[in-house]
Amino acid sequence: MRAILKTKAAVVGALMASTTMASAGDVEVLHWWTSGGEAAALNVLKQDLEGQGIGWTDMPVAGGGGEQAMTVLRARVTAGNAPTAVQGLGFDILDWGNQGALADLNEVAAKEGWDEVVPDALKAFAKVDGKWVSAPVNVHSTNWVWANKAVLDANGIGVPTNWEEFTAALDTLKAAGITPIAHGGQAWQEATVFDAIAMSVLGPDGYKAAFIDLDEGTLGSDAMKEAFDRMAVIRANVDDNFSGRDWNLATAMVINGEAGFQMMGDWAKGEFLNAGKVPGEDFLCFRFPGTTEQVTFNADQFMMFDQGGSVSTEQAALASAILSPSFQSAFNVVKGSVPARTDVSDADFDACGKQGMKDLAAAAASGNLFGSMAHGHAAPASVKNAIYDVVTAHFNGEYDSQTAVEELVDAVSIAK
Amino acid sequence: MGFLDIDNTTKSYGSVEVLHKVDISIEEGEFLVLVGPSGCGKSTLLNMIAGLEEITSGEIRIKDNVMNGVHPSKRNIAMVFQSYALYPNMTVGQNITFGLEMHGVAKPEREKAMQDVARLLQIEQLLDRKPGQLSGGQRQRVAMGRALVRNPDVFLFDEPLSNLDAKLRVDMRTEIKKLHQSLGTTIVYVTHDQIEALTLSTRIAVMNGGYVQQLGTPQEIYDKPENIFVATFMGSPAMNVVPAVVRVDGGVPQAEIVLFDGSKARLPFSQPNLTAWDGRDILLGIRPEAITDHDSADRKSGNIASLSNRIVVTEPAGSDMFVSMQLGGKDVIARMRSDADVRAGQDFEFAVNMEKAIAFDPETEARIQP
Amino acid sequence: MSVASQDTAIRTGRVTRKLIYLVLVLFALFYMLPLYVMLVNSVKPLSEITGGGMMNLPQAFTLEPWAKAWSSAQIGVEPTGLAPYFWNSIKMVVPAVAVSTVLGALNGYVLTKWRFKYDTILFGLMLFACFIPFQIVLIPMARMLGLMGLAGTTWGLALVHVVYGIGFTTLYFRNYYAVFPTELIRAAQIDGAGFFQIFWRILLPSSGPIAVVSVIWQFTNIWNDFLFGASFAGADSQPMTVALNNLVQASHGVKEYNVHFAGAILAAMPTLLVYIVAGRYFVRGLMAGSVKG
Amino acid sequence: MAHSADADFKTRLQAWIPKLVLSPSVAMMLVFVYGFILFSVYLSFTDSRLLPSYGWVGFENYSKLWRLSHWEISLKNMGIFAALYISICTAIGLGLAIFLDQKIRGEGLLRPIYLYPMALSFIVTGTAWKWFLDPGIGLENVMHTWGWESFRFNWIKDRDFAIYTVVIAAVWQTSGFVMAMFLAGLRGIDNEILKAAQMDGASNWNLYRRIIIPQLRPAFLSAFVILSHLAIKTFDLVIALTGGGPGRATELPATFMYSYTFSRNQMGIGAASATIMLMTIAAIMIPYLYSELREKR
Repeated sequence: MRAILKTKAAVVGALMASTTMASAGDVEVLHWWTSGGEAAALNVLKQDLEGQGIGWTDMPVAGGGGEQAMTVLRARVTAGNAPTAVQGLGFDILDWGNQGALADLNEVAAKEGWDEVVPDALKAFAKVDGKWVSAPVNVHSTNWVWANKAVLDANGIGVPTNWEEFTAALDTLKAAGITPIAHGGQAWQEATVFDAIAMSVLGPDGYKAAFIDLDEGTLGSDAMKEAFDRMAVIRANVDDNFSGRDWNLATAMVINGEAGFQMMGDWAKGEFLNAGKVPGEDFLCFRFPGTTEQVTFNADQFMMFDQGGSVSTEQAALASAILSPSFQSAFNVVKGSVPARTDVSDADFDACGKQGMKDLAAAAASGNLFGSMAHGHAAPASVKNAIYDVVTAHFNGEYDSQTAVEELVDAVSIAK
Repeated sequence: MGFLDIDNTTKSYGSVEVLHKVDISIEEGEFLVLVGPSGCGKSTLLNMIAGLEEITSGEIRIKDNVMNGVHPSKRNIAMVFQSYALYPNMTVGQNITFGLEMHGVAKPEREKAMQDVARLLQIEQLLDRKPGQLSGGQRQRVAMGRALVRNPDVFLFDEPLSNLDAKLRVDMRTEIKKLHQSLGTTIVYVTHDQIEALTLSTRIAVMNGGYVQQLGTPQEIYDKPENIFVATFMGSPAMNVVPAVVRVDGGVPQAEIVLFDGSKARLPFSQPNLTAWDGRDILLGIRPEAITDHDSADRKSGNIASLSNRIVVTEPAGSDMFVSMQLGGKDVIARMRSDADVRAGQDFEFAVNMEKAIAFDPETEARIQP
Repeated sequence: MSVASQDTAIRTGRVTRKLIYLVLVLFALFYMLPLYVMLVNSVKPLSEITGGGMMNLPQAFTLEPWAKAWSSAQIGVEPTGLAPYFWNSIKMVVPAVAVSTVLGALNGYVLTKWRFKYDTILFGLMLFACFIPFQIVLIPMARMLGLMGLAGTTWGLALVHVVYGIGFTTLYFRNYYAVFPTELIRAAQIDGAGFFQIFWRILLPSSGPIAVVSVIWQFTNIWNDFLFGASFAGADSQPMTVALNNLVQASHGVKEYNVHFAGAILAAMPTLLVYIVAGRYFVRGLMAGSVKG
Repeated sequence: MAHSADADFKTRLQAWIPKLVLSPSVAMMLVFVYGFILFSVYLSFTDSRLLPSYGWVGFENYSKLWRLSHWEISLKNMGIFAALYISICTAIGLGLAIFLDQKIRGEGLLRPIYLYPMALSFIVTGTAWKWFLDPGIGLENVMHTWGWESFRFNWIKDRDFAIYTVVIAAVWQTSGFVMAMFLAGLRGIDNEILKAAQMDGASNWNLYRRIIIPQLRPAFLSAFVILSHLAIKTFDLVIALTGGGPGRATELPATFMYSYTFSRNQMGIGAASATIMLMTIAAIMIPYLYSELREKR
């Protein structure tokens, strides 16, 4: 069926000049990086390709952290009109790969030795059945805490290393009339916090059993209840006005000294830098207490959609450009994330970036690198959203911790 | 075969038959009026002639050509509508020539035809106006102009005067009659107004309930109505219909009627075969103008009967004086000269022209044929 | 049926009138509020916005956000501003509105003046079609567009809007033509005019008011559509709403609210203009038939 | 028979033209609406996830759907939202129309102000609304800076009240349009009836209650149909204003369906919810269409 669609589309495409099928020599890229810094970084990639004589047709669709783009992608694939390359995350890539919709990049991967430089945990999301199907751009780690150094210093708080120190710090801030935690009340942000807490409570093995293997015993365990209890503590340290707030507005609260901490992925760093703050001097970045060894990650990649071989060379060139050390460095310095390959020089990165790269390499080596549940790198979208539902309902006071655990088991079983 | 034949034509909507086997044949130059109350099927029949409604069974022929299934524009007919149906966005001139344009008539010829018609109807000064700027009478003329310019075999009029005020209606009525006389065209004209029917037509078809009740000249319809419906529908004030009993006295059939005070009077018929009805109930039909005072009774009549009765109300109406009384338990109207010396409460000697009296069978409501 | 000069038989006292005016003005303020917020904040420098006071008038008036939104804001990898997408929208909206209005007029004409068996059922089906949630047609529609070779084209997008617009346009025209005197059609038939001649010469010249309603309705719906535009447009045919969304939904990075607001007003400008300019005809058109539906 | 076969052909062609003209619209409707509805209903019985797939699973998706508390919440919200939205819009629309019908000076200025929200999508006004309703920067904050310190308006952050903020924004968008419909209806009422009623000594209140409002039945019906269909389709508004939050407090069936079909890769459950939505719409619309279209005959 797909093949028939494709030939038909190709024939029609040849007949109709107005159609936007990516013609040979061009790549059409569907992505949701439309904000200034990201788009500018992507422009580097575009110019690189244009230098090789490959045109870039831009197809930006922002919204919902890529959800909107995924809807568009589905329409495009159903129409037999898939874009050449599509920004993708975690399980979406695997799903499309399993549908047989993605191109085989093994040739270029072998030539450039991707297998040696990309961490295994990441490869799990870039390869389907032993075939490279997408090119990873970066690795975000999500278990960061961001803090306003001046606020911490003023209240005599050091970097907390465990839950007790952390709660003590929260209490101190609260007593000082400062919002302890800046938080944006959106499901994915709550899940991001929950990710880190669950990792610290359950430990790496428990985290894997619960969110990757979806083991009912672990999902319904007392430890999970403890995780929800800690979420309630976080909730108690958030201002009343958190609901619906965008993450960057929460970051601004830390920047302005209205709040002490924010639990957020490494993209938050860009906000600090944009505000003219210096890492280590004005603000601090550290792993969530109790997860110092671990890195939970999500990675942006570009999936290459199979076009019947008509743009293989261009796709290979694009993939190669994405994975080139120079682009990896240039892009990730801007984005706040770290390179997807571990052999890139950290010379251009700031303190937080350097630490991120070091952490990633260490975690990858010690088996402590895990896909983030909150960002769709642990379980498929249906399960991820089912967990979101429970976490966010609990955070908003709809369930107590015991109910939340029960609902979690139930919701995951429906979604599986 | 006539000029326009309506041959055993019926019309049904689904299982409901609204016109029952209508059979009318019209000669060239005739002016046929279809008259009846609303819902009697007269407009449906007209629309069938026009081709705007399909014919369920039977045939309609114009000049011996079967018209069933022929498009309205191919029947060589023209129609004037109740609302005039002037195209609001076109000028009067464009309205008149639209049909010619549609039939592919060249522009110079259209212009000429338009001018001719405009002159005939005296609307030359209106040609550049839009229908919205015209008075009712002017619109009426334009609508007729639009029909005339086509020079059709048959003109169809669908209650064309009912939207005009009383005076204008009378004027236009005369005008239509004049046009018919001078042009000699064949016309089928629908109205619910019996006066229009009587004044305009050469023949009238009175319709009710989807049946043609009577077809005949205006005189026949007025003087010899075939049934009580026709008798009471045509003429104003309506024909008086009074219950009576036939009594034969000396070989002469007489109508025995109850007067206002319960006493009985007898009026001799001029219709000998009513002796067969001796002792039976009938309905006696007498037109108001057949009841007068003795001075103004019809001299040519050979059968003027006297009737003494009490006057209930008098209504002077300019040229006439309407006098009402109780007869056979019904209100009965007499039409007298306007200077008649009558007043309410007076007992009065009426002259009844029994030559014009009509007897109806109360069972079938049909006229008892002489 | 002039809207403005209608004589109302109702008389009201002085105090009542004052109260009425007060209520009317209060509601006007309520309706104006979001537009006010957008306007005021689109002419402030970003620093003033983040400083708080969303209702405050700008201290330092600037048109720079407008210029930036129109011609240099980052929409995709290139800082093109909204301008090119504006023209994409125009290219899609004009044919879609024209075709759906003409089809609606023809359908309304057939359904009122050329009645046939089961025509009401057909109309009922068309009307019901107005009410389906668009999300459910996304996937099958994509497949159909692919099969027809229209995927990712302006024409395909216009087709989608025509398909889901004719229900409404047919409704409007049908209700309008239902009270149009049938005798005029009959007269024209006897005059020898055919189906299209009657439509073109008799009905269409009198359809102004309802055509305005249909055009306004279709124009705003199609212009404001995001779902179909995002899903079925190609890279070179993305409409204004998709670009605006890319501008305001940019995931990571500094949010330039003043530029967002300026962009939002720019994106809304055509529909706003249509409502302001043609609004009076809109009410008149509604009077001329559609509410009788 | 003297008439030519040619004339007959043309006449018959004329009889077919109306149907021919209607046929493209009918064909498009049958394929693109009813075909797609059938397809969607079919999908609700399959194991479709990322893309349509055709493994038959019977009523499994429906039983899963009814087990989801999420779906229950969205249905409950729909009930609250639709009831409030329709009644408030109707009340405001009718009230404004009546007021505006009192020979108001400046009607020409007020009317477009009331009407313009209908011209804007929530992609455009979403941010402004979000700001306005946000206690930190919006109305509450403004009131505080004006000196009314105790003023509280934090519904959008409150799980129990957030759905009402959705109602406010939705009413803002459509009540002006409803006003236009009622105004059109009012202007269509015969003034002589009103004069007669006034002669009969009816007060203004009674005039409206007993004479005018009953005559607006067609406008009420149209308003009800348009509003209920907008209520069921409400989607952009929730996405722009609350994203379904706080928590899941403002989820509606349309957002539920979209999220299950497209974000959660559970197309089967999404299709099942779509089927139930369609059945609900049909339950409202079919009696209405039946009564309306029958009267016309």
